[in-house]
Amino acid sequence: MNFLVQYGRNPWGEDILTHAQWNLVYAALLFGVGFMIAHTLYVAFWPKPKGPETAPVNPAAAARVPERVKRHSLAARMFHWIMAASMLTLLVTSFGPILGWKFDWIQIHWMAGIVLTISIIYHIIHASFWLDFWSIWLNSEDVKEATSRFKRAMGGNEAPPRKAAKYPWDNKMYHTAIVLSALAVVPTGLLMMKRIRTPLFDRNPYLFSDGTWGLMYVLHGLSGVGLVGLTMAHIYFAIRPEKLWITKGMVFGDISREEFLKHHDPQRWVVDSTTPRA
Amino acid sequence: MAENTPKKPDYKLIGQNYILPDLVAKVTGRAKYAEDFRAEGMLFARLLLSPLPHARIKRIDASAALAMPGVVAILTGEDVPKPQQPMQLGEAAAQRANTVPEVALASEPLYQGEPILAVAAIDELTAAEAIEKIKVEYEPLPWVVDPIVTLRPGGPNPRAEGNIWRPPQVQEYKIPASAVKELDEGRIPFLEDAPVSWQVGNVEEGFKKADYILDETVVHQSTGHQPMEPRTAMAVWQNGKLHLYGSTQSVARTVANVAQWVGIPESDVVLISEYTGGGFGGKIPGAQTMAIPALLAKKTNRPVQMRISREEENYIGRARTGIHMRVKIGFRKDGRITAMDLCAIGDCGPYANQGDAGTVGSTATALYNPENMRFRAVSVLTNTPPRVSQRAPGGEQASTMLEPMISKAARHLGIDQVEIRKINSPVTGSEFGPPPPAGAGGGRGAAAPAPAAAAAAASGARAGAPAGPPAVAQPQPAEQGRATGRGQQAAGQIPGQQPVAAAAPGGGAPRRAFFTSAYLREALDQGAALFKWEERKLRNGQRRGTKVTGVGVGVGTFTAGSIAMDGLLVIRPDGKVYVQSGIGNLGTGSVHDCSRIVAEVLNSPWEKIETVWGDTSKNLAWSSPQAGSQTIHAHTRSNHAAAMDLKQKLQEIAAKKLGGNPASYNVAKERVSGPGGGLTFAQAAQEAIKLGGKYDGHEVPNDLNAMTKTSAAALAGQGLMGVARDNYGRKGNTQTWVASFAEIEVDVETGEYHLVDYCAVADCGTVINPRGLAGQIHGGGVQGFGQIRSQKWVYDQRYGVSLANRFHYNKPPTILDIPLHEMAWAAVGIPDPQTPIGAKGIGEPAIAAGAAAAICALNAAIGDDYLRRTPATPSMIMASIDAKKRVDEGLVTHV
Amino acid sequence: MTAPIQIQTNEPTGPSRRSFIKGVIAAGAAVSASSYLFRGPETLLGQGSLPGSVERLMTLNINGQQRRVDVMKQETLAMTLRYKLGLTGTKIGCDRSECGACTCLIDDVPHYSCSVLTHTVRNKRVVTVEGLESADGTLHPVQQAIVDEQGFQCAFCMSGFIMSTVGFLKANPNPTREQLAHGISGNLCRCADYNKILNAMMRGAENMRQKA
Amino acid sequence: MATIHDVMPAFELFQPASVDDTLSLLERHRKSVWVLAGGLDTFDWLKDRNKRPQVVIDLSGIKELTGIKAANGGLEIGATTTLTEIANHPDVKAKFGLLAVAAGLVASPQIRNQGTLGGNVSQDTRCWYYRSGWTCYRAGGNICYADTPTSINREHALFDANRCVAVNPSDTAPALVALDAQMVIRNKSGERVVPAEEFFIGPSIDITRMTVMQPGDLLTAIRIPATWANSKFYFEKVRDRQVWDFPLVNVASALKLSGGKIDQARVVVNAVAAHPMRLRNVEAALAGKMQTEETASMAGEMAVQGAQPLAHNGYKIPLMRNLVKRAVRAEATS
Repeated sequence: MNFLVQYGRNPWGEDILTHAQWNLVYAALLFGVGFMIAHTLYVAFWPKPKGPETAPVNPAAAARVPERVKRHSLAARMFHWIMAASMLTLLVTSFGPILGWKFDWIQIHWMAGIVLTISIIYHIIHASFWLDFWSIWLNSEDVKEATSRFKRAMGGNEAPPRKAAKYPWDNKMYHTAIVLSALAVVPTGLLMMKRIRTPLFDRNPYLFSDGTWGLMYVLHGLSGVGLVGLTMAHIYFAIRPEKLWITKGMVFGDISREEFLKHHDPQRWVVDSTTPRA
Repeated sequence: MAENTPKKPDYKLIGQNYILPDLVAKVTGRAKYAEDFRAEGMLFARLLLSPLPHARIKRIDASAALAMPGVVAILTGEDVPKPQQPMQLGEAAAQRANTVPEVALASEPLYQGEPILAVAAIDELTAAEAIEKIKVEYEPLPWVVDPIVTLRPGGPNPRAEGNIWRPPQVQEYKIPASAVKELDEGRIPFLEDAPVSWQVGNVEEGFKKADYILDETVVHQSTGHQPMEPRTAMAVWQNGKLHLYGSTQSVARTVANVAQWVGIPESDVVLISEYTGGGFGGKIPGAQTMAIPALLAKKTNRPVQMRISREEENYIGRARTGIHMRVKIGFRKDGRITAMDLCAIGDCGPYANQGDAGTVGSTATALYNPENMRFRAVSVLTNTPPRVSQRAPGGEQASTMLEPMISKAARHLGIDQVEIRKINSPVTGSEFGPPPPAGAGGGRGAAAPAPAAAAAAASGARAGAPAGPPAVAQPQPAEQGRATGRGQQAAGQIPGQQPVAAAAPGGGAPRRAFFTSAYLREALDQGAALFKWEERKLRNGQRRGTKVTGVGVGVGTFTAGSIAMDGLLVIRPDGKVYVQSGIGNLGTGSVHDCSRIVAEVLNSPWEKIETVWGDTSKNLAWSSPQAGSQTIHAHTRSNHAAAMDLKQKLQEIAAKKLGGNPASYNVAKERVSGPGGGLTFAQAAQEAIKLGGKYDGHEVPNDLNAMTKTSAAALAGQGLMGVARDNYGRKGNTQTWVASFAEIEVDVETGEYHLVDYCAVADCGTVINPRGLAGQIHGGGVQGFGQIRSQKWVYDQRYGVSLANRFHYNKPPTILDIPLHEMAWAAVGIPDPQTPIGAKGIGEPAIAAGAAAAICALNAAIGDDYLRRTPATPSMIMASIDAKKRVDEGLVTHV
Repeated sequence: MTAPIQIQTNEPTGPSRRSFIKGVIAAGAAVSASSYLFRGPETLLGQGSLPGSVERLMTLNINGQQRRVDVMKQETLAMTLRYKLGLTGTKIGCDRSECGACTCLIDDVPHYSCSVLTHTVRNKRVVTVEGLESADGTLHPVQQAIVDEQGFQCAFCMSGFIMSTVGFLKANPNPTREQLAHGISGNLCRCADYNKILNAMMRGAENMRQKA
Repeated sequence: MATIHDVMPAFELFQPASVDDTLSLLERHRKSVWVLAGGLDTFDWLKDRNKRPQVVIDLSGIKELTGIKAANGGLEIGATTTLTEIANHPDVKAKFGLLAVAAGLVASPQIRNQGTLGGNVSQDTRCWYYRSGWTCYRAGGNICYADTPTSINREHALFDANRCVAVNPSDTAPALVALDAQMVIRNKSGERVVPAEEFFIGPSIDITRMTVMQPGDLLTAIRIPATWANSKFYFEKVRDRQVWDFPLVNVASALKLSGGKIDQARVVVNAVAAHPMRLRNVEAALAGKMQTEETASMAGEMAVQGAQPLAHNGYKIPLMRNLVKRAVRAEATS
């Protein structure tokens, strides 16, 4: 296990978990870079599946798609960018020093952590009551789509998958991954603030047993390391030409009718101009 | 003035400085201490210490260690013999079924740092590496390092059986809920149901008579003995006998313990301890850990040395009992103490009942002779290293904690500091301590049937189990070990520590203990003169820049000597007188000082006296422990008795050989001479061998101790033997006092302070060796400064582990902590009427007086209400001066 | 009281069982047999040297004599003196340079020999308490002063104090009591007999001045 | 695995004769190498078995690292020059008495005879939790045992505590900062000169180190510029015992006076943070003021602004305040 975690010794001479193995950061970075290269090569050289990429959409439904389609409300976008900013800050402040960039990181780190937490809470509430909550979660459709895409990529001749609903399956997968790592990193991070000096509450490193703390630090570290990879992948996709329209959408909030019809199935993502939803 | 040798009485040698016979060996480095011996094929042992304050050892996996080349053997608690009852626990052990005896290697460690196994290897490095390869599985058990924490309702207990000593048992005791509020407010409550509880007179009435009553809570820390020489030991088995090269304070008194610890007959133990690098109570009868090299040497059939590191010494090297005490004292306008009500909580560590807390009560009566006195004490157990007697056990705490109160009262009442102490000081014959066993006075202990209590206490005192409760009459130290032939001493116990109620003549109601002699007033007067008290006291509060001066006086007292030991002398044909002494040699010089009496009685040159000591194969006499200030008293007496016997035999031999009656022969200058001419000692020795019988030791008195008899038998036929038990008897208790004076300068901007001057005067009867006495008076005094200045223990409260394991953390006093010009001293020098020669012990009270004088001077400078804890560190003083009120750690222990 | 401890041991059959033991030698005699740290291939811990590192076999200049010794790289001077050269006058009180019992002179300067690697005193003059007495057995003036004043009690700290004093007096032959106290303040005496120690050492200073 | 705090583990020992050899050794054994100067800090770590380098490099044989020589108006002191030599050196005493006094107050005579200036400034903290060998923040762990509801932290930090509350125990460090000393550091890739003030770092920057020294670095010399030569100096160290003990708080100051007026001042306090604290605000406030009791009190008050006491070190606030006061009064210490 020692490639994953670090052990230390407590006053009773017991071995206790202290941290994730920080060399994993390099692994994460390598993974990130590797993934980008692999994916770039894949897109560039992998034989495209025969026939149309996706199933045709219902023209009637398509006809109802307006000129511009609202993809993200201002609220949603604000959340995304605030979260993105705090996430980047958190990653830089945590792994910068480990990679040799020495500065007073801890204050910035926990403050960014607070921002992230608040934005996530906001997001959960917002998504549950104002957004189509389920639109971001994977469902059976996505699984089918994914498998068919895979088989086609492998040269199988399946029927082309339908165009995406509001969120393409890979989008949803990413969201799921982020949610999981957030679940690990945020609560542990908040509790770890009891071990440092903050104006928020009294420092009490003895809140939990050495073992429990150890697990928390490891969990926090591992998910943090994971987030390095995820973030890199995310940024990579955000700047890939064929995905730029999504990025623009996240900046300006809406996409053009063409972009919509190119990527979405108006029957899976109903944007009836009469019943606009976002 | 540095030395003040008393004029009277008129002796030739006694009272004169002389050169200690062992000094040249010491200055040249030839003197061998325990760690200086080597044996061919010697193995080295290292210890594995418990990292937990209390745990059960579930499993030990030493396979990896034993697989290492060079590792020879491992020793665990399983291999250490369980002590036979009387030895560790006294005959009353039967009643003490739940008492855990301390052994060399614990199976259930009761404090962090307690040894749990040892490894023997061909070199120390291998042994150390082997220790690291050993896996021990512990099951953590409830623990507590602070006596106050365990006494609180719901507080954890240090041991399954409970948390306090209620002799003969360990029980659970929690402070009544009603009293918890007082604790929370930082006061020690008066505990009605304390195990030790006695009253003389009626304090309530006494307080009614008082014009001024003070009521305070004071805290005294635990301090390690920290002798310079750690308790290293080396063992060799030769022809079935264990030769143990160890570090002990008392040679004669250690043999039986080693035998018990190793599980062999006393006759198979040869103990070698010629030089001991200090003990201060921590090595009174050796150390349990001596058994480890002994048992490893047996197991491996090779010599084994176990070098003890300073950190290990810090854990197993013993410490002074820390005390929390509630002090309520009532004074009349004239300064006389009408009532004193004390409640002391003592921290004993996890094992034996160390009696310091109890001793505080009797010491208080010996210092102030209060008109009415009530005393209560609890000995609390904690998971910290075992406490044993440390120089003036309980006596030092009493002075350090009470003297500042007396000073405060004196200032309040406008009475001179020296005067108030004289007003309250006891005199020859003054009674002290608890009421007599059967007497009235309402002490719980008093209810105990005297004989039974005495028996229990006898064993107890010997056993290092309870020294208290004081209400239980203790035996005369004379009784030490007589019951079972050679007596045993568990680590650190000082016999005779408690006042002894004398059985009244004619079987009437026994009388309360009283002093054979007491000249504290004289000591105070001499000290005041020596220190120029009258002019110096004017300096109190004087300010020089940021420095404020304070002058103070402090008194200390302690029991000062046992009786009824044996003296064994042989004049060999070489004409020399050999003093066979079983005393230890830890630097006080008393092993040699006591031999001076022989030269004095025989009126012969000191050069002809050879002291034989430090090796039990050299046939030594049964001796007092080198502790409790007993030696000088016990062995000036026993050597006097033996010398008188020798003198008489010389006269008889001369009479036989040269005619006339023995009385007409005079012994002087290595000769016995009279009407018929004379014999040299050499000739007399030859004659004695011819005559045999009592003269050459083939017949010896019956009342000798078993050890002396064995030694005498071995020496029989080698010359003229003088041998006797000290049967001089004694009315009362022998007690010594020291009055000390200190001038201190405190920097009120930093809290730092410096001793400008110090002097001390002792009432210790006849002075034997002035320079030795000076060393005891000043050495003790400086150790006292250490108690109030800097020495401490620090424990982490979350894990119960010790933090102050280094000298720069636990801070013993340095040469720069003393006044930098020569310190003065003096002795009252009035002989004690109850002992030939008239010498009383002096080992103890100087530390108490030194600490008291220094802290009183400190208070005089900064004010009476800042310091209620020791050590009085610059940090504490700084914080208090800045806040203009007392700022300290309250009742929290080990900070 | 406690569950029996399971002990897992594969006790090796004790090596070289001796039928008898030549009694104990007060160290100083030939005790290289029981050298403190390392006894050759018998242990794992023999160090194979890296190129360029120090040679274990070395010559020490102790009390004016050249002594050949096999010294471990991590061995301290105190250990070499006590366990390899039999010079047990040098004591180990704390082994952490905070008690002074191990004080020796290295090129006339007092050092804590517990905190000096033996390999660092190659080509230096080491003097221990055993080296003060002159050949005819005359005590060093400081030693004599201690005898005359009965300085010290248990004396475990004494050799350290003597070496500190001798070293200090070489540089400050005529100190005041206070200067001397500061000069030898790096030595601890738990008997706390400092007053008598200073008396003795002041007398030692005087003895030395007279001798000079 | 059990622990034992005695008997130094075996290591490989090198005794290079030159700095260059040392640097290549440092490079070659980068992973597990320890530099040995006086060894007073080193041996604690090794004997307690809390640190176990495979290779130890003894600097005692390197001539170029020792000695005190004049250098453009100031002094250059070799890193392995002993504290005794510094305390007694005529030039140091004459021009930079502050450093001589500080060096003379370190530990004990024997330690000063062996301890080096380089070692004294690069010594590790004395926090007894950290020194116990437990894995605290400073030891790469995730906890500070010294700042919990039950910790005993009388010796710990008032300022700049960041997770770790340990303090820098050096006596010479504040003196060097006050004198604007320059630390000369060499490694394989060359030499760099770091001002003393920046040489010491707090836990917020690097919680496992107390200085900017990185693996492969060697502190070769300390340069003291002429800037503060012959100024009015003051050094005081407050401790429990007058020998061996580390400071509870110490202060080093240098004042340039004209008449009763303070033209320029340097005031540095140590043992209140993980690095010597240069009190820039105090220095600024002192400039141009008369050297009076009022000025001193003002400086004292200002010095302790922002102090965050722990459970047991509150006394350090008045102590530091008073020491700074005294530093401004700059009367010779008795």
